[in-house]
Amino acid sequence: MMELDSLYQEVILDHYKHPLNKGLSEEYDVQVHHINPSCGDEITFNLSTEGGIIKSITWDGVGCSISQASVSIASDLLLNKTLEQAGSIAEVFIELMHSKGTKDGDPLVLEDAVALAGVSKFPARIKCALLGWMAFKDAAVRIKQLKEPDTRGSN
Amino acid sequence: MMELDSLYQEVILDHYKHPLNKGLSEEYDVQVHHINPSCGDEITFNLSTEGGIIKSITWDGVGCSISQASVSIASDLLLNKTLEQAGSIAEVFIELMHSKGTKDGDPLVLEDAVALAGVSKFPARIKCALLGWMAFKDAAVRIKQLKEPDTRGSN
Amino acid sequence: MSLDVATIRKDFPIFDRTVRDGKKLIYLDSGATSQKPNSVIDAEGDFYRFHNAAVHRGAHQLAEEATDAYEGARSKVASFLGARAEEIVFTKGATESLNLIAYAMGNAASGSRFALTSKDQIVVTEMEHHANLIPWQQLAARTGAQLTWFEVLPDGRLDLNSINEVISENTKVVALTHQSNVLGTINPLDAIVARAHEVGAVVVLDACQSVPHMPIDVKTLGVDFLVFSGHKAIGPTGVGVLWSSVLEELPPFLFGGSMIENVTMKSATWAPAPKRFEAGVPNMAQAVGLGAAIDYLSKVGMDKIHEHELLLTKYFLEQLQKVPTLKIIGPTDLELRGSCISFTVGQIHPHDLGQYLDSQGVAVRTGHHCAWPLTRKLGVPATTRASLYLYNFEEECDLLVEAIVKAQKYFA
Amino acid sequence: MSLDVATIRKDFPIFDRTVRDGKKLIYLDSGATSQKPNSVIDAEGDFYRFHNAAVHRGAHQLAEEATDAYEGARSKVASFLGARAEEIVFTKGATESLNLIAYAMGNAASGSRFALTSKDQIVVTEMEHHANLIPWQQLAARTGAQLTWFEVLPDGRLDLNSINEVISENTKVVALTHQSNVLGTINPLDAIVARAHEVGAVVVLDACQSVPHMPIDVKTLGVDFLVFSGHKAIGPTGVGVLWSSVLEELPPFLFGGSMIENVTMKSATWAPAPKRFEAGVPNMAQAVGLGAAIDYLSKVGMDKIHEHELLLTKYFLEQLQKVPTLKIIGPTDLELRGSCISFTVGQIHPHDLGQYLDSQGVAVRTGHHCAWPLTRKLGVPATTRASLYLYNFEEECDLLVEAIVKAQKYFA
Ligand SMILES: Cc1ncc(COP(=O)(O)O)c(C=O)c1O
Ligand SMILES: Cc1ncc(COP(=O)(O)O)c(C=O)c1O
Repeated sequence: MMELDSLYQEVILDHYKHPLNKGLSEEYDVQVHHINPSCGDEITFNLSTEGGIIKSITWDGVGCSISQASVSIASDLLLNKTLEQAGSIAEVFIELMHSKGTKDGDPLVLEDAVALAGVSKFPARIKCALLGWMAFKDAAVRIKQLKEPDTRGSN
Repeated sequence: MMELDSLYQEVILDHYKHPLNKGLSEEYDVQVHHINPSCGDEITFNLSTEGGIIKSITWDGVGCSISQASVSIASDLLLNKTLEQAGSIAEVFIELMHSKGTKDGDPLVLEDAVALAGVSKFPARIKCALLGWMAFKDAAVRIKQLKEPDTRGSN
Repeated sequence: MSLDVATIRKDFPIFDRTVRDGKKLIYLDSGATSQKPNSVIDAEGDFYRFHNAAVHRGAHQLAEEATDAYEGARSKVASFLGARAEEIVFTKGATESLNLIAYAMGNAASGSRFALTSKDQIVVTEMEHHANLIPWQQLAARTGAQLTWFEVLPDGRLDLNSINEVISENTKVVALTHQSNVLGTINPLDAIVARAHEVGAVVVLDACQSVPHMPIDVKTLGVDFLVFSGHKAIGPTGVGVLWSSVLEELPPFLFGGSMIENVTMKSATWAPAPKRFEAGVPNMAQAVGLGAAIDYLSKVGMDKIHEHELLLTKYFLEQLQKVPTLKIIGPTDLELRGSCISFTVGQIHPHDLGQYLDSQGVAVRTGHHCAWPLTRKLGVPATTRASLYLYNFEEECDLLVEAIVKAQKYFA
Repeated sequence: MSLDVATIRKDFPIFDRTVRDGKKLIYLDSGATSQKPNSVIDAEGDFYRFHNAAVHRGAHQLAEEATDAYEGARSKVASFLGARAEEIVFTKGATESLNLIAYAMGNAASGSRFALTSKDQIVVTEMEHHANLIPWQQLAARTGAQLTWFEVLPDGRLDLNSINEVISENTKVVALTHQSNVLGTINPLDAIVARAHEVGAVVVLDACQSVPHMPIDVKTLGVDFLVFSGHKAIGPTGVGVLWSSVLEELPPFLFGGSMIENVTMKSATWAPAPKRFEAGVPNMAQAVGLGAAIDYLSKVGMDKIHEHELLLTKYFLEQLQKVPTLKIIGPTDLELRGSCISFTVGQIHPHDLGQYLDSQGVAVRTGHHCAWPLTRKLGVPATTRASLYLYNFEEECDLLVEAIVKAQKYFA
């Protein structure tokens, strides 16, 4: 059971049973909808920012414990971060997921999300853990387009 | 060499070196052109009949000794036969070619063509031996269409 | 049971291995791909070791032997299906077979019975595998034809009530699965084939989940096309079959060597079937391996395999239904079904359940099983599927049930 | 020579057998298909024996292992070609790879760089294998585009004099072979790639006869698509490769499971490359076998193999040209060519010559070699071809020459 317990850590099952920020807010800056084509899991993800800082993340969806816990963790972890900070946390998390069990993850950066480190040993589940984070990345790009219309020049 | 000699019998090499009826007649009832797609061999085949009897076969083409000898033999064997007789001789020959070396062929029916019996042991060469005979079958169908316009009724 | 499963399992080397820290392998995923007996593995290997050469091409002994082996495999497939050798095309799998049919129809000259226009209809069903749905969607999009379908009833059967409207005078193709790879439902063909032929349509049967599991005679079925994959029938990967009685009328799909009659720089003409549909150096070793698979299945006996699977399915259905909150997705009447058994267990997500079962050595498949429109329609975006074959036995069901009960505790 | 051929041959079990009443096998037909080392045969077998499951689908250990093996093979192919794994698609062979490109272009939405109209041109050459000619003829016929070609000079080289007219502003695709499978000619790519890219066309390289025989780096070649077959590169039958740097822009070809993003009854969207191009349960064991083939070739060293073949080709050309009435069809300058050596011998028809050689244990290929327009153009409807590989050696040339001389007497 060792292997399985490293996948389903207590923290994960907790988030799964009591997900944070689940239930879509009525107001949001952008909403995205993501699907996991291999299992059919779906997520809707609302994101709002103020002055570049994430002020609200809410979501809803169906999926396995890993995907549900992962988005729950993300929705909590990324709150009140700037979009840049959140983006780099997401990159760190994505890297951890592709580490094939060779990394533990930095708890100072990833907090509860380090509990998902075990997922990287189960290739079929990496997409589950990434579903919410990919939704976040997508939403972040869109919110930037929305709120920071190209200021770099006139091309 | 046993095997090879059973393929290249003296009769065959003779026909190959001194083919009968090679060179196209200027007059003919039908002319057909056949190709062997696997090796690129080609044959043009002229056929004429009178009152249902084969009066002239001439041909030209490029090909291996088997295909050249086989059409040479056919052009001689089928001459002065009725189309029906020639057709059934062709069927006997085709059957011999598909006999995988189990039959010798009836010399009373096939005459020189029995020398080709060995070809049936070499699957890649069966098409060579059949090239001229297929051209004959095709020409026979066309000559019937030409000379015996459907007399069976008005359908 | 009438099959000597213990003896059969000795022929399948994978059952000698263990999974997840020494656990016995309980393989319940034959619907995705089947395991292979030694005779199949050796047939492929021996082809390379002793007879390897390009078929139909060389004038040397190896080429002759390779051709004999390859064409011998074609004859085996033909007699296995009650067909003639010229009616058998080797493809790389059922997916290619189905795409071949759809693309070849798209290549048909206007006026041909296969040429589709915006007036025509293509009929599928709601329970099709993506491989028997998307090629038809695409053909419809390319030709302007309309795609319609038979719906699936809540109990997992096709709704044939309006068969005469679904298959109309404009229908040119009816494509459907023989056994659903999700529900296990075996579709009643007689009425569908009769109606299709009445309106002049051809019937394409996806037999991926039936050919490996029951005796099949194409003449009795009455369909016009039938496809299956070698790898689901204890054969190698990389080989599939297309059978059809109307190949001669069908234009080619893949273009290249060996499928031609004559070629110039500007155009080409085609060889007769089945060569017309086998461009290039074929998957020779795999076809030969499939021949060995068919020898094996025939020796065991398709009727015995079918009987064995039905008894086993009965047992699985009975035992599974005793598990609280477990729900069978698909018909529970044995008359209507085969051995693909889908279910849900309370609120446990199939991915989690599958993962837990894996930790116990039990291999199942979870998800939409490449039949997403079906699982959506049934309101179960994902299910867990146990699919059985000749090497499975009753005790494996008990272990599955035991593992499910443990999973319920784990995720409680 | 720098290769230890005797040791290499020990790895290829087919050389243990004899042909035609105990004669040693002289295999000079690797251009049609190559022989396989034990490591390749075993890799395929071991996949079935130990790791067989459907990749990308199951949530169990076997499925994970199968996926690792399959994706591992993809990485091996990628690094062999100097490419990235996402740029590699497994097909059933080069013929499918080429048809994939042509059909996918046919599926491109209008406005895409791949969509062809009657204003556009497709350029091929007169020395193409049917597999790199007919798919383009057909695409031209479907789209109304014009098919034009580079001619072949009597010495077997491409006539590039009017390159700027042949490849025009309207050219969208230039498809050509790297090494001719008849003449042995290696085509100069730089000028063609430069001109093609100047006009915005993509270059499709048929590398069937080069990837197995010389080091290849796709970045150095500068082409946009490259294809080859596993079975000509000591790999299994039933597997081929499509490499492309522009896969992301290309629509799919075969439709079915695993290549989708989302599916409803009415329509579907696609997964990113390479998955988008691999519908269905793939040819897993064959891809894994190809991975083992690449390991073997890499261990021997592609530069060494190339050097060995050049030395061998030199010897064959020298010895063959000493035979009275024997004529080499193709360039005799080693700088311009590889190890496919075609020839004619006086008036002896290649079929007869091949048959005689076979009786001596020498396996060659005869005919138009699936490049009929080329042999017609050169006025030799058929040739005899000896094609060499890493396991051939000089004495085999001597035996070939001896057998040819005997054949001359036999048919005199
Ligand atoms: C130059 C060339 N292109 C394409 C092909 C087709 O390859 P395959 O038959 O393996 O698909 C071949 C071999 O037959 C070839 O030599
Ligand atoms: C019913 C059905 N149709 C089609 C397919 C596709 O078969 P393959 O992936 O072998 O091409 C499958 C299996 O995945 C199936 O179960």
